[in-house]
Amino acid sequence: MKPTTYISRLELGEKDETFLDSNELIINMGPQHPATHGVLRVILKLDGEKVLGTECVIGYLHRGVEKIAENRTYAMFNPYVDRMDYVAAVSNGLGYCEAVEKLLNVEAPPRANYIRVILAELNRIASHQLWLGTHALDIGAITPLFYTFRDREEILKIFEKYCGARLTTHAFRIGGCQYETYEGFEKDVKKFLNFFKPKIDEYEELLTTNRIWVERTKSVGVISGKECRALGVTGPVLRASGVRWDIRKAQPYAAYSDFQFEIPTGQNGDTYDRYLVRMAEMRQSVRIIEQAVAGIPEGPIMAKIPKVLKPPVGEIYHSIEAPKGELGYFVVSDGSTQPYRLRVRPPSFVNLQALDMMVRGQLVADVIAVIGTLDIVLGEVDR
Amino acid sequence: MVAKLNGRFGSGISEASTYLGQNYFVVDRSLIPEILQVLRDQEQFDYCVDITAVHYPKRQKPFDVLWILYSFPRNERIRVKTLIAEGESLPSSVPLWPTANWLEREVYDMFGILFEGHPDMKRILLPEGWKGHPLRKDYGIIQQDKEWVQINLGIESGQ
Amino acid sequence: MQPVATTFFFYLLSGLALLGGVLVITRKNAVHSALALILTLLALAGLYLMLYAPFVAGVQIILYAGGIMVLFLFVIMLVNLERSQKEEQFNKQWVIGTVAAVVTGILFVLVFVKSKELPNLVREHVAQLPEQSNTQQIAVFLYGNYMFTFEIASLLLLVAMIGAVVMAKKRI
Amino acid sequence: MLSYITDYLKSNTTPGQAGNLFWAFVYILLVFLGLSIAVIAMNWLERKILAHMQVRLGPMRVGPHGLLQPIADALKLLIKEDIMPAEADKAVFWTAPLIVVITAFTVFIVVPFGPTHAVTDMNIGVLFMLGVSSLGVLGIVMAGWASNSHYPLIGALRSSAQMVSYEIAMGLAVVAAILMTSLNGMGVYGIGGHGDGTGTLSMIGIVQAQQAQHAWFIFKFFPLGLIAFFIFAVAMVAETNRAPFDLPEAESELTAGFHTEYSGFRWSLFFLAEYSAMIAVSSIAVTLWLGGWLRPFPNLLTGETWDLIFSLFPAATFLSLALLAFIGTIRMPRHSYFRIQTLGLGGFAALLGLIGLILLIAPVRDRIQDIYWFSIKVAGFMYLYIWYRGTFPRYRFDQLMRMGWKVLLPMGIGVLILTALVGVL
Repeated sequence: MKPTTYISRLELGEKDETFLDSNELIINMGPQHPATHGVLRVILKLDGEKVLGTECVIGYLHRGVEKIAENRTYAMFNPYVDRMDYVAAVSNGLGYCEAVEKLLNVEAPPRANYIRVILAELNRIASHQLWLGTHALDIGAITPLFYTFRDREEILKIFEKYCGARLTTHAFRIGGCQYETYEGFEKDVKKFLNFFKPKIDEYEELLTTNRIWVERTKSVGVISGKECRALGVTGPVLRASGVRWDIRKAQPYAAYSDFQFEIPTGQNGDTYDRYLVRMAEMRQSVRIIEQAVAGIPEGPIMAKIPKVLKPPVGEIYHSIEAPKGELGYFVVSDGSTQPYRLRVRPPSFVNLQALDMMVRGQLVADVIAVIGTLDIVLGEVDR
Repeated sequence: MVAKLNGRFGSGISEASTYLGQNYFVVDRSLIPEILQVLRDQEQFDYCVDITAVHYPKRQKPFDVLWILYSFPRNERIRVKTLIAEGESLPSSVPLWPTANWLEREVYDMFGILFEGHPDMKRILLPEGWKGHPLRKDYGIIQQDKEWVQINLGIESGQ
Repeated sequence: MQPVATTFFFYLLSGLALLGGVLVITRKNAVHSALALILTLLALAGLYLMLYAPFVAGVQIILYAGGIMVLFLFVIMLVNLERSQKEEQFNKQWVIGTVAAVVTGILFVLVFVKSKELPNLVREHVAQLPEQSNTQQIAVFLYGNYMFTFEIASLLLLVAMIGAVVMAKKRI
Repeated sequence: MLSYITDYLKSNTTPGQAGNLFWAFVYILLVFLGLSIAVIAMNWLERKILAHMQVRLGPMRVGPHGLLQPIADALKLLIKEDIMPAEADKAVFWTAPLIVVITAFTVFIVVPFGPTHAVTDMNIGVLFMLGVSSLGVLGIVMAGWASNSHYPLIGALRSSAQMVSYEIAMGLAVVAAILMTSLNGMGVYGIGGHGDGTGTLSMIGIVQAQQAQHAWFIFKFFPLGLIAFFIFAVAMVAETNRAPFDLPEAESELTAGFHTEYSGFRWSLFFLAEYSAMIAVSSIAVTLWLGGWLRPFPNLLTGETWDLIFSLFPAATFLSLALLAFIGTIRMPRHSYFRIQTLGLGGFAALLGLIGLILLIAPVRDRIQDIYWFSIKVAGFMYLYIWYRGTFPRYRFDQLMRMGWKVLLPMGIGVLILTALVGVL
């Protein structure tokens, strides 16, 4: 038996037999490629440098997270969700804990919610920093990567001090938080905010008015608000297209209804706007954290929940605003200690689908820029 | 909205209720294309959040297929659920929401439910040529397509 | 500067030029042909140098080898080569080709033999340029004596260029 | 035989012109040696400077401050397995790096490090440099095609299109500079008694023209010279495939572009060629616009005292470098683990100091001055190259082409015409 080979619909097209026009090229980008942010494989059909069509081949990092969930108890599955979007592990954990809490019909105490918000927003900043560094690297600016990594380090230090882990934090538990904040947590966060605010200006100084950066990103990968909705694209990509929609505002969860913040939006829906939106989002996150640190209430950090979690029979869909977009958990309980079915609605997976639409008719270099601007994490795409 | 839909489709909607503040319908399979169309065009559910399925092997119609929809103007979510039997297929909703493309492919990949009229119905996360659909309850957690692994990866076992 | 081993270099360069020329027409792969053509052009540039015409040699390298041949290669790489590789290299008109080649060869030999009898026919009409200021002399000739001819030639090239653009471009 | 060697020393021309094969050979060796050292130093400097721009340290392990890192890299590349793709066109794959490296080195025979410090002075010097360096693109195209793989092919296509386009703008800027050698009857040959007012293409002649006109061409007909220089400075970055014009080897798009399939020694040849090509084009820029080997402020700071002060610069540079290395030696940790490194750095400091002291001797001082100023100017360009790389994102292909054809080319034509006009008036 022969090995199975992947047949792309791009390869099935009619072969052009004319003499001078026969320069259509099928290029296989990835799964090992410096700019695909992991093991994404994109099959490109090119006319010279122009992209005629793309097809994403994913699944190289598929670990069957949803299947694992069906074989673990609710509490045991909690650390697994960190491994999906590993650059925003806190958000994953937040979404999962809140979904199960909803199913159990319990609510985390206010102090826990505030801690959750602080950590989730710090994680949003970290995620956007990583995005900025790699996106700039893809477009050819190698320096911002090191700047963002230097500053992201400070966030990871706070995570480490809080829960002992830097990347896959497993910071929250169903029903609240496991750990009380450590001595000096608030001081550390404030120190970081004061340190970080001028750094955003530094990033912007490097890129925002840089001629080449603007030329490389303006009108690249344009997607309108309507197309975003049709394609299910959420997060900063949707907001850059002018749709003022953020789950933190639309359907507030955790303690987000307590805070004043704005939803930054763009107008053109191009790569440059998405860059600006994410930069503005970092500033808004700083604003949220400032308020949360100032107003963090005293009290318990864990709700009263039974030792063995047995949610009543039923289904629940809960979604949060992860750094990449709407991260949803659909949990079906059959009354046992294990989820009967757990479905993750990953933002990266759905956003990646827009790639084909966004790069058609543009150049190879734009494919790189668009993959970067979609901010996908393959761990989440493949699960 | 529920009343309006009830009046229009009558007995097709076997259940319309709320659990923990989330609305859902259970709809007959034959009504699916129509009700989705109505929800999108008349009730402004312009964003298809997710399409997924649940497997209940002991039931006569073992699959729940769900559409989770969201309406931007109404800021409201809704779940549409239908029950289908083994081997039964569903109409694809790609014409309604292009985002359904990959979501339906994933449902096919994981459960083996076919969607008619889908532009490119093939596996998405698992490799082409893999046998079995892992999210079915009868597919064990350590089960794998040994033959595929041996041929394509050249190793005895993937575990 | 005194020339060194003139004869040796002449035969070397001529040999290379001939070899390149033969390779151009015998290679099946169009890219190989183009590379052989570059060899010929470079060898010719060397011959120009030996004729104390460094400017011509430089122009030969920069324009032909560095510019035109790169564009040739560019086009060859873009088009589909598989078909041209399968095609018959020497087609049916080899009889006419041979006759033409023989006639031209005889002509060359005749000129070579007779040139001794036609006194100074060639030598008189080749401008003898000093090596040191060869480039300057060319400039003086080109922009002084032959200014008008030069401008007409450039105009012709411009016309040809615009024509090529008009023909190649589907829409302007 | 001996007189054959010593006679040259009394003459006042380059060995090539004097027809002295022995000294020409010696000069070639010297240039080759200097170039190799320069490439090695560039490798270390680029990594170090780039690292410091990016808030990191760069190589620190091999030798003090990673000074021996380039040597370690070179060794690694030499003993690395040499891989040739099975589907590659063997002969072309084999020759491509050779062509690239040979053309990159050949151009240096006309580079004037001083009035007599060149292998030879060609009548068509600039043309020779541009022509031979334009042959380098052939090697790149061959490498891309012979690899028989998509990424190298696209890299080669990009490279050929880019180089051919930018050569035109570059050529126009060069012509504008050459025009300046001949204007107002001030051409070298005009001064030398030929009286026909023609300019020169000879590299040495161009610098001598700047000397005779008492103006570096960058300041000539202000701002025309500056614009021409700017055009050249942009085009030369594009010619050498460096950031922000590094599309043929755009890492994030084409993995490594035309040399994706190359490894080990063959790859190092490309690397070597890239850096020597950078030095070569910088030399052209220095010769044409920045007065070649002439010292700065020739008009402002005249007189013997200033001459003496400027002639002390090379020694001062080496001595301060030695001082820097010496301070580094003192500040090395006293731990026995660092003993060898400390000794090495101390030795390096001593070597630098010794060179500095030798440069203080009067006859050496006078002879080395030209080379020093030339190298310093080229080094400035090298630093710019690194700086660009640390700062700029990469251009997209259509933007690159637009820049070449729609911005630089019209500018070049304009500058050329204006220079001619201003010169005649």
